[in-house]
Amino acid sequence: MHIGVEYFVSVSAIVFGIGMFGVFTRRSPLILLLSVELMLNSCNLTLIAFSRYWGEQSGQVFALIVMGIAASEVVVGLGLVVAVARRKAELDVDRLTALRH
Amino acid sequence: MTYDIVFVAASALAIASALGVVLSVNPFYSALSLIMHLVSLATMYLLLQADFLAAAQVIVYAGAVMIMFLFVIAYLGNRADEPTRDIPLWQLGAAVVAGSAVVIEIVVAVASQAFGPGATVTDQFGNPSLVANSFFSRYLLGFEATSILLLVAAVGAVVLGSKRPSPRVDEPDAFPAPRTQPELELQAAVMGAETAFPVHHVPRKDEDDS
Amino acid sequence: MTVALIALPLACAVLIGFLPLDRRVSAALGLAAVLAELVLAAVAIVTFNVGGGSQFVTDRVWIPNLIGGADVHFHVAMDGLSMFMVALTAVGVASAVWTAIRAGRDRLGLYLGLLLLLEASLVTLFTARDLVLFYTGWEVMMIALFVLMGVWGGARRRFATLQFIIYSLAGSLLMLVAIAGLAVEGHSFDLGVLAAQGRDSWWMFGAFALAFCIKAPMFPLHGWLPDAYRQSTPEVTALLSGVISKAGAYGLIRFAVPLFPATAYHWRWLFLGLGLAGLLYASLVAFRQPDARGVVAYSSVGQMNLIIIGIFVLGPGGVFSDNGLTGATFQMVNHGVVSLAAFLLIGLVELRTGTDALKSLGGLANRRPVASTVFLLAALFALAVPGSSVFISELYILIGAFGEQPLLGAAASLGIVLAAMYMLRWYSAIAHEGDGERVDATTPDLRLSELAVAVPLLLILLVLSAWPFGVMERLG
Amino acid sequence: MIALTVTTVPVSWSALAPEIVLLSCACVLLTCAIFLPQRLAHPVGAAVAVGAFAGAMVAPIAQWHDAPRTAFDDTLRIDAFGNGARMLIFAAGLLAVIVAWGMPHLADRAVEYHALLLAAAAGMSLLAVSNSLVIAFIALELFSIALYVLVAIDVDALPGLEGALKYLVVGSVGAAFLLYGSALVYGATGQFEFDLIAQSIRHGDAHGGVLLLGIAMIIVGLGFKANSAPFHMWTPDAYEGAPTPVTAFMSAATKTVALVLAFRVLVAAFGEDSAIWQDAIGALAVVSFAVGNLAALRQANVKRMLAYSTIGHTGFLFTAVAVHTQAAARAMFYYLAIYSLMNIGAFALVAIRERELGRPVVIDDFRGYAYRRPLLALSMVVFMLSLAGLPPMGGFIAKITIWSSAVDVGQTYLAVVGVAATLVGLGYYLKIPFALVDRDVPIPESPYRPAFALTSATVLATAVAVMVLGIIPGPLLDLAQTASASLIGR
Amino acid sequence: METLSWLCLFLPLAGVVVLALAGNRIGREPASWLATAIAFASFICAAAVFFSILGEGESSRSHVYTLYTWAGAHNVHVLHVPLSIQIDQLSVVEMLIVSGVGALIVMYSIGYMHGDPKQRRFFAYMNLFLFSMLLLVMAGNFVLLLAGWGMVGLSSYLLIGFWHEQEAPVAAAKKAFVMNAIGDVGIAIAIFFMVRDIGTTNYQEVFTRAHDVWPKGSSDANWVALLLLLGAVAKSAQIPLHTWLPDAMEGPTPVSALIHAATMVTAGVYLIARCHVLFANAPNVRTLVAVIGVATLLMAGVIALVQTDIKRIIAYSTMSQIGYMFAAVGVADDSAGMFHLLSHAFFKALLFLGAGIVIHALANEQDVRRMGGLSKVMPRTTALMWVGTIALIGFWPLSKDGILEGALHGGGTAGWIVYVGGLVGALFTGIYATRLMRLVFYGEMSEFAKEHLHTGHGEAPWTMFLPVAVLAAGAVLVGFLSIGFGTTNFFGDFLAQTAPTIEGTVPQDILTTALAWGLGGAGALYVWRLYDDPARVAAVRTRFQTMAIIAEAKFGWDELYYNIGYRPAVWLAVTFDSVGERWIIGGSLWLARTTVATVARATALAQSGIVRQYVTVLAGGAALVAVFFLGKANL
Repeated sequence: MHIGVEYFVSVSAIVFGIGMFGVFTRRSPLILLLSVELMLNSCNLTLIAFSRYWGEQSGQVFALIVMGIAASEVVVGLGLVVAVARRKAELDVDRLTALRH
Repeated sequence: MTYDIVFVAASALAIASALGVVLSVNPFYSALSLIMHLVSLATMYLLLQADFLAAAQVIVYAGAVMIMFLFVIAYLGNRADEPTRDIPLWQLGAAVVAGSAVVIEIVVAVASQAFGPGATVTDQFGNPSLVANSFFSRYLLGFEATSILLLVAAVGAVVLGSKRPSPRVDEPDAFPAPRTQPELELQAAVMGAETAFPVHHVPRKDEDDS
Repeated sequence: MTVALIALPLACAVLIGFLPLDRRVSAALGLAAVLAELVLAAVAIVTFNVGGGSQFVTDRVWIPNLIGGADVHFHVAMDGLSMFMVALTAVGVASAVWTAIRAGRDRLGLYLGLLLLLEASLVTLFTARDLVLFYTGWEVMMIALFVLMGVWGGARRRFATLQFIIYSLAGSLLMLVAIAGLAVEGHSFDLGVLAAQGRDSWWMFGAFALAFCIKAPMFPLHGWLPDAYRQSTPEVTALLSGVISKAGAYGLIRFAVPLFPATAYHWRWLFLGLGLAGLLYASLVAFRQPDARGVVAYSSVGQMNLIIIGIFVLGPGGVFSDNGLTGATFQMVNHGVVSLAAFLLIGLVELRTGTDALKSLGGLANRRPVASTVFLLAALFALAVPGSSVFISELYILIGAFGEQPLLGAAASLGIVLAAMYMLRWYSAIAHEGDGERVDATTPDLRLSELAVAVPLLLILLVLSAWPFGVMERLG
Repeated sequence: MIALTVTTVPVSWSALAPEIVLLSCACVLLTCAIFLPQRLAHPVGAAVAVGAFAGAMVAPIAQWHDAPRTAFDDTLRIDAFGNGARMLIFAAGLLAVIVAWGMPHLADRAVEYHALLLAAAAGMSLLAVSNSLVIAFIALELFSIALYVLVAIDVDALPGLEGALKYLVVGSVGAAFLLYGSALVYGATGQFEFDLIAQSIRHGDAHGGVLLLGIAMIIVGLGFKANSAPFHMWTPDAYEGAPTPVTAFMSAATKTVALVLAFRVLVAAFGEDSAIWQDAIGALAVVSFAVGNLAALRQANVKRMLAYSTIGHTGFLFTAVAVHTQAAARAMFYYLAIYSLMNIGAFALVAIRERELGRPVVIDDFRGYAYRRPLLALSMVVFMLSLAGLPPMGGFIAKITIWSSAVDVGQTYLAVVGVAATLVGLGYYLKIPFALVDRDVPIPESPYRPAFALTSATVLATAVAVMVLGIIPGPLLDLAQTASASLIGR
Repeated sequence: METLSWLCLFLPLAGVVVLALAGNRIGREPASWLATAIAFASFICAAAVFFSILGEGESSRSHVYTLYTWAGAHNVHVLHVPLSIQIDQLSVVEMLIVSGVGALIVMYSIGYMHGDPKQRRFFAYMNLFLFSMLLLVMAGNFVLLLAGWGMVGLSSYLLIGFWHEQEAPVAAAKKAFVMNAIGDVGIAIAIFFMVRDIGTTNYQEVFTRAHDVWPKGSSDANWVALLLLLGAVAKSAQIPLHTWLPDAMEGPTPVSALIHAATMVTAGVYLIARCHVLFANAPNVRTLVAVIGVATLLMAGVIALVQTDIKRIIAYSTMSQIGYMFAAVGVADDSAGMFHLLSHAFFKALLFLGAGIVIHALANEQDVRRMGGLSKVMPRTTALMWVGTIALIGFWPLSKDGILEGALHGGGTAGWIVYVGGLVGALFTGIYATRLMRLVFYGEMSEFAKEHLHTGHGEAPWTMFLPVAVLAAGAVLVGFLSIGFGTTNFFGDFLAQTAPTIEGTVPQDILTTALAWGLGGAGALYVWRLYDDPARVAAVRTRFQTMAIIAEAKFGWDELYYNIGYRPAVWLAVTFDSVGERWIIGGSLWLARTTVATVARATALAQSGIVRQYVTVLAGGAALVAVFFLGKANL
């Protein structure tokens, strides 16, 4: 069999889904962030796969940029988590509901 | 043939480790399995002739970023792992449905598209110089912008991480407004009978222990 | 001329409403303003050239190319109908201002300012010949009313106001959509241009008609009315029923029918039927109201439905019936003045007794000759005693209806009997038999300053009765 | 190993002038922060920021009448459409600076606040002119990250942190959707630049599953930024949690830039599929109408109420996007301008009241306010009426132009739903005027004690602008005309 | 002459205005005298007009004077209503009656209303009535007629309810007004027909063109006549709209004399005479008029037999006499009807005023059983009352048997009905008229009368006495106007053009006169003897038990209307008010409110604050959007 681009994309889709599932189900903000990372990486996989498919680099470049962006999101996210952790007993996004309705 | 085996192995590993990220109780394990995931992705990048990307993935991502994660987890200690995993069933169901819906849609869409074998490329493809080429030609702006982005993120981290230099001084109430609640009456007017509605949210005592 | 009629109250509204003036000063200013407006209106009527069509025209481009090549013009003009509606507005607001000053409303400056703003907006919408300008006047009127009702009203004022505003805007916003559609299709906002194109679109006509029929109000769209009339101050209620309800009828005559003649003709029976139903229904309901305001409120619902009948007696191609339209327009003037008088008088009763519940009133006519006479006259005009101008206008409407369909005319004339029933009940409950529980020998007769509110209105009606032709020929 | 010569593209400074000004000022500020004494921090920061925004304004104004041109190898498209958006953004930033003036819990974060504000504005302005999914994504993330921090900039306030965290989590997911969508579009077309995408769609298959799925996910990402339901749920929390000046800036600028990008990408890149996405956008508009206005009815906290009303207004703006004619673009531009003005004005007034009370403002806090600060109260009435879309306020012209464009292309249903939404909206917009002129509150002896001069001035100015632009909308409409004409012919 | 006519019409109005404006700045007596003077002045004008008409040629006795256009518009298709009066024989006769009798009664009121706190208002109302009534009879078109028609109803409302401190007068006044309003509606609809088919309401055009547009006997012709008849019966208290008249006796006695005896209630007769062309155009309706007249005269006669209130007795006799007039015009003998109207105006006013004197003297007691034997104390009144009674019974003037002769001579079947009914009615008349005299003036004076009677100086002040005397004289003299023993029938000839009599002059046949006299006299004698012994009275009552009960129940009309008219209306009103307003209208609004509120609550609560749910919703929405797009894709 020939491993075409669609296989890669399917894998990335599954990873994307798993990441979403994590965001849906976990209560620890840290793991939420990790799940978001999963999603972004799946996007990267897609980009690179298609870049290979079209045989031109811009996809890869974009992927590279996404890595940077993901990193910075992680930075800010972790900063927030730490700031919250300073002020709340336990880290639980479900308890962060002062703002609602 | 080896290509196929590697792909299967890598993808299987990627998915497994992704599940590990999502399912493992201890965020520490999650982080580790994310590293595993990233590595396996890097393998797939190699399959896709994105050598430079694969390298960057391992070095920058798995190396730097994840380490930062681990630092934070370590810093938070046991408070990092979440108190409970319980989740309302309906929410779980919704999660499964929504997640799988998106996945299935993507798969369906991709499968429906008749992708050919793809462009034939020299094995130069994906090596740093070529990437750099398009990076510094068309996406020069993107490159610069990304650097700014990182700077902003750094500043943000500083802001968030730092303690407040001076205690806050709030001005006294210029003239306290009457706190009787004709609002209720108005609400009743608008809404007919029922009048219950949440008053504004100032953080409740039980919520901050600092 | 027209511009002056609009500008004068607007300027004074800003002056009185927003400058922190002393009560007396703002009262004097407001009074001066409304009187000047009255004079202007009188001058307009006198200098009006009968049979000369639209006059006192001003037409400037206001918003060039608002949408798709359609300019918004500041285009105002007065024909007979507009002129008398403006005059009615001037009279109504003048008496309202005087009542407000006498009753000593708190925050008087703001109150008078809003009344003047209301006047300006009403004059605008009565004289506008451009759809956007008209709509602007229409909504500014709503804004002024919103504050007047919502701030100075009775205990449940907020509810009543909100209901009134939302109900009215439900109509007028749809009308705005229709206006947008008209402009897109007709590439103009000008009434003349669009009317010349003579469109036939059920949804646009429906939107216009809905807006106007809610304001009129046409049965069964009067749900907002009882609360609004009961919760407002007497002078605002008087304006609501005397002048603002006429804006609805005016809109039907000026916009809804001329813009969509064929459609109006096609749907006329809907309006005739609802109008008839509303006339009888409201008259009967008025007969059961427990309070003076309620009686007059529902009676004016009935009258407005009669007017709607007169308007929608249409010939093929949406041509108004001569007698029906004459009657309708004249009835707009008459009923305007009548209900102004009625509600302001009720206000005077409330001032004395603190209530308008009929069961606790009564015996006002004993030892109070002036009050009894004034109330009697108001009641008689309200029940359209034959020979009065109100009677004449009703007669013409009914003649028109009869020409369209004899049964319609005959059935509608039952309204006369019903009107006699509820208005006599109203008058007797207030004036006759022994003193009510809230009335006693010390309850004063009308004072001279109070007569200044009611008597001019009644005089107008008497003059109209003596020479209806004077108004009717200009209206035509 | 063959040596490759890297050929960089010609750098068009004029295209980037605003971003350069903003970012360099931001860097200057951050450098100063090291040795700037605390008490000078706020004045200097504000001054620099004002200067930056003023300077950034220059380029768009100068280039206003230039013909559209692309820069950086087609990744940017400098046209009146983008420049107009830039001006709105900078104006919003300027006002945000003024509103923040003297806010105690921003004062000691003044440098960072202004630096991040400038960075966010830079990102937005880049986004406004971006012509490539790559640049768009970067710019989007740039200002998003700046905003995450800005929301939480008062790190002692738990609401801010909570809002920021929610914003970040949901935002990242939204960004992931946008990114995945871009990837799919790239897969379908092999291009990231809007016009090239359009080309290859024209030559290829406009109905490919991958392409359409990509468009769908891009719409999701943009809908998230434009706080359209059902991607809106972060909005109320973030708006309520954020410091009021930040909320004001977000509500005006984010929405502007999100809508501009949505319009640009959908029209310029996916014009071929307009028949498909216009219905989707219409549906989103309807949902936003419903959710925003209904939920707002129940709010007591003014900021939260305004946040929900923002969601409601997305309905109107998406109406314009769904119509996507030139008239619609023009209407949308006018709407965005007025909307920014009245929202910032309202939030500024809320900020004043917050500082008077030292706690979040609920509607009741405005009871009888008209008898203490008549002018401010009057401006608040103006804002509310304008938000409700009543003449003679600007909101009215915005409504009628948008509705006429909708009726023009036969999407009357959107106008009708808009009517219903407006009616519900009156239910909460009018609460505030009711409270302002509440008669149960006795008239105070000392009615008027001037304070917060600068902010009050802002409020008044915006109110006057909203009203004047409602009565004399001609000039602004002409600007909007130019802007829209530079993007679409018809 | 034109000026005089206008003066005659507008003088009373001027009086109203003056009195209204003067208010209490003018004394009560002066005010009363002013009103009286105005009434007399108006009468003088009327007389002058009458003589100038008399002086003119037979052919040119009809004049139409127009003051200005009252209502209308420049558009020719709009109905044009001139403020015009038509002066001809018919209207001038009515003018004389109204202003003449009116003036006398106003004068009488000076004494009667003396000392009443609202005396000025009373006289203002009286003048208002005179104006309205004159407008009614002088109007030159139907709209003005209707205006006068309604305004007399108004004045009657005001005067019946004059003592509005008590409940009864107010109720009676409302009843009268509403029932008259029904009649007004009838005339109004008739006017609609005219405008639709003829385009004008001026008498002359209408009458000349009626035949062309409404062929004789056609449904439209019948409708018009019927509707006018509706107005007439309402105003003239004929079956079926008669029930308001007895209650109207709650008003002051002069009012009863003027409005409910002499002038207003006979307006129906005037209307039918005025519109004889239209009625000639609808023969069946005209017969109906006759039948209604007969029915009413009989029924009213019977009821009058058992009444005990002096004023109500006279009121029912009025009803019955108007029945005669209707019968006359019903058989197209308009001049006879008008003549009876004329004489009736005199003698009935006479009777009322006489009764007024008695009531005045007896501290406003109206029950005949508490009177008696007054002839000794007030002989002059007794004498005058006798004049009235004789006239009422029909001995002199011969107006009643004039009707009978006319009916017999040219009435056909309807004529026979009228003839027989009229004769029977004559019998009743004799009985109740004499019963009244017998009970009030003769026999034992009752205890009540003994203690309350106060006939100060003489029996009444001269201002009250003089008018009664004049009326008595008039009642006698008027008889000479139409004695037909060979000589000419002046009155008939005078009215010939405007209110034609039966073709050809009626030979006075002695037989009819004899019959009428005989029956009337027999009844009078019978009742005179009967009341010598109360036991026999009781016996008679038991013999005619059922008849008496029915009569005392006034044939149950009031109950009928209460059940089929008032109660359904009220029920409908209540239903509309509770069901329509509260449930349907209010309920729909409540439903809308509550729905919005509930949905709003749900949406707000959905914002749970839990970020994971936010994301879930986002993804769900994304999935939906994606599904939509994939649905459009060609997979």
